[in-house]
Amino acid sequence: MDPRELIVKRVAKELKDGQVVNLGIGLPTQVAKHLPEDVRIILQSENGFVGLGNPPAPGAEDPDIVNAGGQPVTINPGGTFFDSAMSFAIIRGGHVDATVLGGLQVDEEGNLANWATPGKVFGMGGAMDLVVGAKRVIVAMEHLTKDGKPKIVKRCSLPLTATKEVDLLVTDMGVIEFTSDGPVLREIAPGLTVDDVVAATEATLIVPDDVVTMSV
Amino acid sequence: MDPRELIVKRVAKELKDGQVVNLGIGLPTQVAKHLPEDVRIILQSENGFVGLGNPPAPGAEDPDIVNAGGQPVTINPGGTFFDSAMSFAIIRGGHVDATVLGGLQVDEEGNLANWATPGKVFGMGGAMDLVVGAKRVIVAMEHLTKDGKPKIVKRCSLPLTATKEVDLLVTDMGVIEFTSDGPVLREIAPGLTVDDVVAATEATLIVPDDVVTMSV
Amino acid sequence: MTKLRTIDDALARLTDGMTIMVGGFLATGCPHVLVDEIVRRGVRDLTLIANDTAMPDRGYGKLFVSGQIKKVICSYMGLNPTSIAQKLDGTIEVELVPQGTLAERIRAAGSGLGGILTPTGVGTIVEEGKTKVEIGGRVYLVELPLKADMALINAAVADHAGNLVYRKAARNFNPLMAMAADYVVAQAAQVKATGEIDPDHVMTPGVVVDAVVEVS
Amino acid sequence: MTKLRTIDDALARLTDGMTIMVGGFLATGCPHVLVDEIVRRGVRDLTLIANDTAMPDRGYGKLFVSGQIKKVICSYMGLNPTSIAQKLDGTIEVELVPQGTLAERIRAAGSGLGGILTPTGVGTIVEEGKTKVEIGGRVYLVELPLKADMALINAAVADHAGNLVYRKAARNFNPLMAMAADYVVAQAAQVKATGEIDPDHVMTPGVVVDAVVEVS
Repeated sequence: MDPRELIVKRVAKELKDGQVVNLGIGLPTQVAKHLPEDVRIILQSENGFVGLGNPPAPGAEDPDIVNAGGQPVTINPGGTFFDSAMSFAIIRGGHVDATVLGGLQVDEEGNLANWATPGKVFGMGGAMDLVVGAKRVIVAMEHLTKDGKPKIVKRCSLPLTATKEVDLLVTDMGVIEFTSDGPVLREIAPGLTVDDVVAATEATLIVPDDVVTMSV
Repeated sequence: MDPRELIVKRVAKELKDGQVVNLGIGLPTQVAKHLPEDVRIILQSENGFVGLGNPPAPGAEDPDIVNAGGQPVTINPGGTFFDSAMSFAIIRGGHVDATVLGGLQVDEEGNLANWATPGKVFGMGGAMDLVVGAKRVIVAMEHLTKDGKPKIVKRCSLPLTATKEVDLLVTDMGVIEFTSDGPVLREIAPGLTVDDVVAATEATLIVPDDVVTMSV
Repeated sequence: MTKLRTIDDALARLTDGMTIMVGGFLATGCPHVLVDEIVRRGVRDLTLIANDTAMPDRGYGKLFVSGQIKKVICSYMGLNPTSIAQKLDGTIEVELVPQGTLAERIRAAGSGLGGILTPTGVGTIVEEGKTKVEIGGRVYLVELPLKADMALINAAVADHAGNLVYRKAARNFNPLMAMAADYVVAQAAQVKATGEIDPDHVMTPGVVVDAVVEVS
Repeated sequence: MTKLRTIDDALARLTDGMTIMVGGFLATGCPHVLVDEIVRRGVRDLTLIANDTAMPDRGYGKLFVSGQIKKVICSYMGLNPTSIAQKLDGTIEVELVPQGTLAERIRAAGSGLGGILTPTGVGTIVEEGKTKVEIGGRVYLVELPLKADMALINAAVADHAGNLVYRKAARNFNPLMAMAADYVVAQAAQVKATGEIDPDHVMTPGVVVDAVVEVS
């Protein structure tokens, strides 16, 4: 399985029927396509609505119905539009059950860096509010950088998005839950050993006896 | 002329065509009936709308269209309803040109007490926000208490509504403008002398040479 | 999936000692049917957050007559002599809040804000015990969020997804309170199929509403 | 009395060095006609408050290409390479604000609040230079109001009284900005007679709007 597909499918299993969810741009957006048949979630879009639907048929685009990345989408029955203050009241006020976001670095404390790299500080958009406000923060990212360096580090070196807010981290190598004791390795990708994952991780992982293989 | 009618008619002359105005319950409400023919104001009602209209014909009351005192009213064309946060955003945010309120005491500093008497502290409603937020605060009250005591005092003894916010005070004895130098007597009621008004006022009034007679 | 519930189901969570918010302004926009059911159930020691204490025979005003209130947080109690008598004899605890501040405190809770800075109340008894900050030469009070265990909301129209539309001046505190409680029950005079309300006309997104009760 | 103006009249007050707010989210909901007129007029040294810097050829994104911006306060500039290049070479000053904080800061200005307390940005570079307060064990940043000399708003429908209705996800920052500027100009695709918009459907009350420009 493509590593990114593994991530997306595994994250999809975390979402429960009826939940209000905000999916970040890019990889997280793909999660919506892989939900179990009996799970319907309500997507929140920080540009001002709930009930985000599928992309419209070609030619049926409405320029006033776009997602937070500016792509044409639709609104499902029961969805509603509102202004940006209401949108972030919903986000910051704890009315979003889960958010799924990409990451550049996650560290031992559950700190997340996902909006800026050195010399490229071009805006956090709604990410900081989402990570602080959503009831559950799920980070979906590849375990290593493109040149093989760890992204799960002792201490984030990149500008932070928020501190100690990550609840679950899903990568192409495993699933890590952030607890008050620290990051716990819960699952490993098919074909890998615990040692493989630990070796690819700079942060010190807590490894319980019952680590299982990721199933999607 | 009835003293209260004098007050109301004189206050009405302060309002300009097109202004957004909030009129307090009681005496101030009467101001709307005495506007010059060429002056149309937009009334704001703190329970949640602008464009407050006349009372409905008997039998035509809508229980969902009432003023801040709970009395049936109507809404004029161009009026709009909104929630309480928006209502006070309009008030506190400086979008109300003038408010006319009753008063129990006004003092030399322009402090106003109009919501509580000893042992009777039953709520300020929207008065504190109105006095702080409206661009111009006009107090409409009788010059003396029912037992002949001064209401324009050196220092308010009753619980304050706000500090240093009163711009103009219209009573049945005169018109007093609050300036950075202190309260200035601008007008006196027909038939009275400056000395009459000064004698009925505990606060020290600045009396310029050009005090005129109130005309309504 | 529908949020339509019987009134018994919708209020099953209500227990002694809870903090409840009830929409309305002198009972205009109050969820009368829900309040009558609270009276019938006889739960006690409630903390009521409402704009006012209404009138003894109307809406949430009845909860004073029935002796179910331990504490009230409101802006005005002048039209309910029962609530006044209970304040004076110490039966109920009263926290008086300027109306605009009340709206913002409720909104802050629903929006995940830690509080707001307002000029309202500075120099009055409202500032007692509160932190003051000076910004740009003006003094503000730090006012803290107000949230509730349950909010009781009056809508004109709802759908099965919980989306709400209010009518005219019956809107007032309802949309704010619908964001600021752990459990939100709305009574609605009309319940439509999901998707039948124009997404641009929804005033409270269904995602924050837990139960809708249809009333005739 | 009508607020309908020619575009020339409506923008006559715009001068070099002004701070302007422009509605939109990646240019969806941007008042395109008004922005094009700003480009044509060539006023310079503008401070722009907007959610983002859009794209070089769309909406307020054009103002970077035309070299009219001195400073931008926004949450995101990643899709406008011109704005990024101008940041990197120091041509423009940039203040990045988390999107939800941006919405609340604008709302605070329009609502007469001295600021708001938000958990967003704590522990990140956003907190630099800001007052932090701890309430109930949680840390918040004090974020200050953002206001403008002029706000440029995109409405779908307006009336002659200035009441505005927005369409779908084109609402975003428009209603917030319409409250937060000294002078508010709205472009509208459709202008109705005063009274033709249902008072319950108005999203921005006309009392805060100064000029309406009809665009085709």
